[in-house]
Amino acid sequence: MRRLINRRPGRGGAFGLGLLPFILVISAYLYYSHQRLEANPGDKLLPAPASIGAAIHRYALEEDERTGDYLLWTDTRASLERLGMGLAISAAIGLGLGLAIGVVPYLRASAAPFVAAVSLVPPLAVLPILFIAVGLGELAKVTLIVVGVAPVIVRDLAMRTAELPTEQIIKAQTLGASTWQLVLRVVLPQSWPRLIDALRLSLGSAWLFLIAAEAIASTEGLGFRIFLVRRYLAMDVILPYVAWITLLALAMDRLLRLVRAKAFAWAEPGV
Amino acid sequence: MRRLINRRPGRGGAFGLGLLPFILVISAYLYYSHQRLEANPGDKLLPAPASIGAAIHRYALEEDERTGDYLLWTDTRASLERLGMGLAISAAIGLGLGLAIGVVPYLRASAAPFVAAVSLVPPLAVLPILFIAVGLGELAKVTLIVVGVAPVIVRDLAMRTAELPTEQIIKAQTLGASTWQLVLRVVLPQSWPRLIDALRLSLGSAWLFLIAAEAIASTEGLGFRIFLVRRYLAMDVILPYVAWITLLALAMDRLLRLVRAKAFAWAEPGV
Amino acid sequence: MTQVTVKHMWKEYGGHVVLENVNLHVGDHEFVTIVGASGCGKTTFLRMLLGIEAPSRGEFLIDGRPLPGEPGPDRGIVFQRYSLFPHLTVLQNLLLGLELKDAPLTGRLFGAARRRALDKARTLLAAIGLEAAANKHPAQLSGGMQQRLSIAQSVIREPKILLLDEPFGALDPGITADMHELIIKLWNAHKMTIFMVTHDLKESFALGTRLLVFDKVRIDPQAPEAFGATITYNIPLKGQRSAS
Amino acid sequence: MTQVTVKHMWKEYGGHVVLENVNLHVGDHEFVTIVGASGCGKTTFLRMLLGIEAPSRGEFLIDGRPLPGEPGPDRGIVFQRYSLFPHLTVLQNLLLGLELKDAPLTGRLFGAARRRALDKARTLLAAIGLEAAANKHPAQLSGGMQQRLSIAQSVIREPKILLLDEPFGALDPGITADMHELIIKLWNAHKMTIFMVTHDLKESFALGTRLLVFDKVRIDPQAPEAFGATITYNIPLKGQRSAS
Amino acid sequence: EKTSFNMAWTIYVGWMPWGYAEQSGILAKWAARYGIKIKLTQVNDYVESINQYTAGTFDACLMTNMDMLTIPSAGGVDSTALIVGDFSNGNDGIVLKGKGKTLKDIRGQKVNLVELSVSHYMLARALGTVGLRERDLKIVNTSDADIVAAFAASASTAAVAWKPQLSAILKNPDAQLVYDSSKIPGEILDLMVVNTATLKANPKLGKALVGAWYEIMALMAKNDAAAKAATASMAKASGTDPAGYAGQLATTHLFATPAEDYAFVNGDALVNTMDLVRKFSFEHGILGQGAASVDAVGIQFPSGRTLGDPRNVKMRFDGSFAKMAMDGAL
Ligand SMILES: Nc1ncnc2c1ncn2[C@@H]1O[C@H](COP(=O)(O)OP(=O)(O)OP(=O)(O)O)[C@@H](O)[C@H]1O
Ligand SMILES: Nc1ncnc2c1ncn2[C@@H]1O[C@H](COP(=O)(O)OP(=O)(O)OP(=O)(O)O)[C@@H](O)[C@H]1O
Ligand SMILES: [Mg+2]
Ligand SMILES: [Mg+2]
Repeated sequence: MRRLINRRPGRGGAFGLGLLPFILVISAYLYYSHQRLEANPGDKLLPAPASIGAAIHRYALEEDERTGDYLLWTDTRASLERLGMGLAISAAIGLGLGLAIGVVPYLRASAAPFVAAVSLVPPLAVLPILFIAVGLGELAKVTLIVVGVAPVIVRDLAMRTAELPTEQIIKAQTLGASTWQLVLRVVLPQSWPRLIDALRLSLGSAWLFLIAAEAIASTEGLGFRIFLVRRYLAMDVILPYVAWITLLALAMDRLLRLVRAKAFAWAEPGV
Repeated sequence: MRRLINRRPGRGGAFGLGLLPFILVISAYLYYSHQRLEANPGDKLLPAPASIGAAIHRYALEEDERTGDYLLWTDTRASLERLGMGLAISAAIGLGLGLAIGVVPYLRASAAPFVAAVSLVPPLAVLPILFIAVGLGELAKVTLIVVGVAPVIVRDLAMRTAELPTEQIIKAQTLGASTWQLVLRVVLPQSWPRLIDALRLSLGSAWLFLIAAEAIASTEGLGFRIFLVRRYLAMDVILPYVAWITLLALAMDRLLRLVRAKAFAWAEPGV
Repeated sequence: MTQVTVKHMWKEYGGHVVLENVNLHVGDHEFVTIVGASGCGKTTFLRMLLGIEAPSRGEFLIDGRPLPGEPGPDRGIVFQRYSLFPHLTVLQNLLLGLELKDAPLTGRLFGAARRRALDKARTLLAAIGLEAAANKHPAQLSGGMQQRLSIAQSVIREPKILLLDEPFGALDPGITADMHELIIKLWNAHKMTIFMVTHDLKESFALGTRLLVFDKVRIDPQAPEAFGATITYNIPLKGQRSAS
Repeated sequence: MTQVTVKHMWKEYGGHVVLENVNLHVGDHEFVTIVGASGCGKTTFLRMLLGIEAPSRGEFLIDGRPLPGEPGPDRGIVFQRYSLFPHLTVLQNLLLGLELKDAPLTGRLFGAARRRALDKARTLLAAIGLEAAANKHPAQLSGGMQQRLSIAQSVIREPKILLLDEPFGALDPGITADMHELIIKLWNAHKMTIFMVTHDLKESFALGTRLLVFDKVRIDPQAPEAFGATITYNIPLKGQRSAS
Repeated sequence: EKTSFNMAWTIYVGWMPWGYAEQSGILAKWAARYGIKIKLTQVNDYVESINQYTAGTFDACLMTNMDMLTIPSAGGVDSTALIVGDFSNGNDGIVLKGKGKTLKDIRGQKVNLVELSVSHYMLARALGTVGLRERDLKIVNTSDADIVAAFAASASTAAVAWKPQLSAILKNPDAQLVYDSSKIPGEILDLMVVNTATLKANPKLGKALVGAWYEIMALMAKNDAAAKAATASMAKASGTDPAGYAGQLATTHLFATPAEDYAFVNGDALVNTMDLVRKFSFEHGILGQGAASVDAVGIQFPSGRTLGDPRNVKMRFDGSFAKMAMDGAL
């Protein structure tokens, strides 16, 4: 018998093992759902697969009578636009401010404590001020994502920029680099893969803030729909929406990983 | 003129620079607050410092008539207990599962994809199921924190455990280590500082989930109080509560950093 | 008594033949030094001895029995780097092997057992001249000190076979002389069989009782990966055995 | 024409005196090798020449003028490790110095200027025997290749002074001979002044035109940090200048 | 036999007496009289409290008549409105920005409100009075926790809310109340809802709850020092001062005696109200996806009349316990 640590499943085995917990969770769901529906056929908490299927059909494949839209797709588009915009702005802020803080000691002294404090302010508690500052429209939702995500990215990039070996920074200066050239040719190019890592780590909270923002005031979006139908406990809609959000988040995560591996092969650990 | 990158502020200068953005934000607040109060003396959005002071006095230094408590302190205690418990449980799960996933290939194949998916499920969207499962008591609040935070810690620790140099793992085996001994003497001790890092990174979202949980079901706590007075737009109470939460979070962050530096000096980058 | 036997052993990765038809017999208490061009499979050979890589074909025997498929306390290893435990002090790094042996459950020793283990570790620590650094962590040691500790660590459980993969490659030249002395001392004290890969031919002659040269005998310029290396020279040396 | 002059220079960290009363004059196109015990302040001395550390007392002059307080293109440096840019290919690593010189705003060259720079970089690349690896990233190179590239990188802007801090300490012994040849070739081609710290006395004699030995002249056993090291020997050597 | 019961409550003007009932020991006293225990859980998120009741976590819960129909009853949980505590009599309102505006001006505006809630219902009713329809404006679903701040934002121009948020909104110098629930008295009801099966099996629960409720109603009606102390405590618990709470009470029509409650549930007005509510709910798709018609869910009244499918009665109004209280039979 070899040690547990030295035993590895084959490819097929690994795939099956990976599927196992999902199958278990789905089975548990089916069991409890069946039990509850036996007791009360109208139960809404754990709807039967058929009800969920019907709900998916209604939301993804049928036009909504009131608006003429396919709700799932309008919701998805609205949410992804907000999320994309929020992440893009956060990335821009994170890169700009994070690099500046990491590179320029005066800026670091001035901005680092403030960013550390801001990153710990619970954004949902100061919403009223946010509304006054940016209104209630799309901007508010994007801003909430940015407020929630950007400080974390700034801190991460500042830390990782400061971690660049001093030898590199000195070497660049002996090659005649000005501060600007140093940022442009040495620091920035090495920050891209780190930015991708930071974005991947922030995906979860970005979705969280998106959903929170859509729950506050909106007329479409995945988070909006979930909160709307929660008013009548329509778990048959909520559950597929949650699964869909998770799938989208996973896909974005994989995509970012792929981009990193392809575009910044030099930064992959294995090279 | 030396390059920007080579110029460093002195100690006093750095302190002053660090204070600067805080002073700017406070000044901006005072300016806008004054403007709004000129226009409408009843404005509650940006209350005057005096109103905030009065609210702090009421909540921190006067007994509540109804309960005989000092509200700020009862709220703080309740929230910190929940947060502490949530973080402790998350840390325990993160350490146990993360290590196991990082060390045992069979477990990794089985659990890693599931944990990756679960860490991206937005917990706020599946609240009803969560509450059915664990009830609405203290457990619910702690559970929400755990559900939000633990998967991230598990992933982080699993990744960092897998990053341990293979040479170490092989060396330990040539010293006769069983899988259990390997975990106990090689992997676990090296995970503590990493766990502290992971906890520090999760602090922000832990507070977020705490506040969300308290807004849904509780009778005391910092998040509950903010929720309660938000309906009256009582920013004179909300703002000091938010500042207090930020301060607590910062203190916890510093404390964790200190513990890491003192207890795990061998893992500090500078050594 | 340790005998290592390799019979008609091949190692391939996919279509890439790394080693072909390797045959070898090594007797007890030999000091085998291995040289060869970069990439010719020296490390791969050690990895197979260690049990973390399996031969594609052929047999790999220790004392007539097939090699276990995983590392164990009968075969010690010294890597070029990274094999110390950063969270343990110098003394604890040495102690670890003894603790793992006698405390299967807790991995720690107490009372008299601990004192006995400490004595043994301290003796070895003195032998490598690191007593003064007993309570430091690896990161606080110089490269040479780290490698001395690493060697001591890998002999404390008295393995039958000790594997060294370019153990002095990362060290300052001035320090290697001390290291040679240390390794010979330990080899004689513990009577084990040593396999050491090195890039330095002088070193291999100075230390070894047997020199193995790995090289390709057949080369296809169109397909450099079609043929692997094998042992082209197997030279018995006088070595330092007499010094014992 | 480069003259380096040091007058009554002291360096202290808090109460810890590292260097005391150092005096030195080095003329044009010298190859200065520096040896001394570990921790005696050799690296500190190079850091001051580089401008990232200031002397506590005394003067440090280049061509009669005080040393600038920060690194610049007139003084190149080769560290033991880490000084290549991992995101740039071998060729881009070489090109960088030229691009930074001629493109202050974009840090990149285009058209004819780029072609000229490429020619220069390729010539140097050929000189260090890395043409075949031109498009690889540093992580894909062996230690010796990395260090060759690092040396070439630091001379491409033709610094007046080149600083080397144990540049071969992390390399396999076999490779250092090639490196010696390379560094002498570049030194002769670019006519710069070299300061090289080494642990290897043989190396220091073989390469230098002047050998500096750093050592403490006064020692207080109660307070080892009370006195610093200084230049105890300053020996002119024949060196390899004749080879030029 | 079940002797311990769980009940959820939410902070809201008409439900604060429940908090007081627990705090003052009145509820425990009545429960003890019938040999049972009643555990009150404060749930801050109103919808979550109903969801939990529907899922079976609670035996009793407080909610409006419309939410009762669309959540537990449409979810197949047979429920009984044990007590009709009050109806909104100006507690819900429609607010526009701009002094002097009237309801008609709402046309074409974006209206912030909690979609599918009683606010939405009242808006639909209000629009009907001026010949407008929902498609003449745009509804922006806004959480009740954030609606005050949302209205304060310069871009927003209209909101529908209930108190206390409504009061906070009206503090805005620009805010104009253009419609409120006093125009539709008796349509927005705040109910004490109990699981029908549980109530049938345990009439003691009903008796204890009703007894405690009307004891507090009587106490509050006296207007003496004890009453003042009680309302002051409720005010504090809801995060405001006695004046603020009095302002909320003024627009809430509490049924002070069981007789009023009894009369109300036996009246015709309630049937008409529920007919309006179920039609609204059906049109907005919140009677559940199984609801093929407006009649899917049956609603039964003490008078014996039913609305909708009589074989699928899931929502019941009950006067029998009020009658007992009236007769002093508790
Ligand atoms: N896991 C693997 N998968 C595929 N090929 C491998 C693997 N491990 C080693 N190789 C290949 O096997 C060959 C031999 O590698 P090995 O590391 O044994 O060489 P070496 O003799 O130790 O070289 P060096 O002197 O550079 O350390 C190399 O061509 C290498 O690319
Ligand atoms: N920033 C600093 N602060 C305090 N002390 C320092 C600092 N830098 C170096 N020292 C001290 O100065 C002394 C000289 O260090 P230096 O690195 O110059 O030695 P060295 O001669 O290069 O040694 P080695 O051969 O080990 O590289 C050491 O005792 C070191 O601890
Ligand atoms: Mg090798
Ligand atoms: Mg040095």
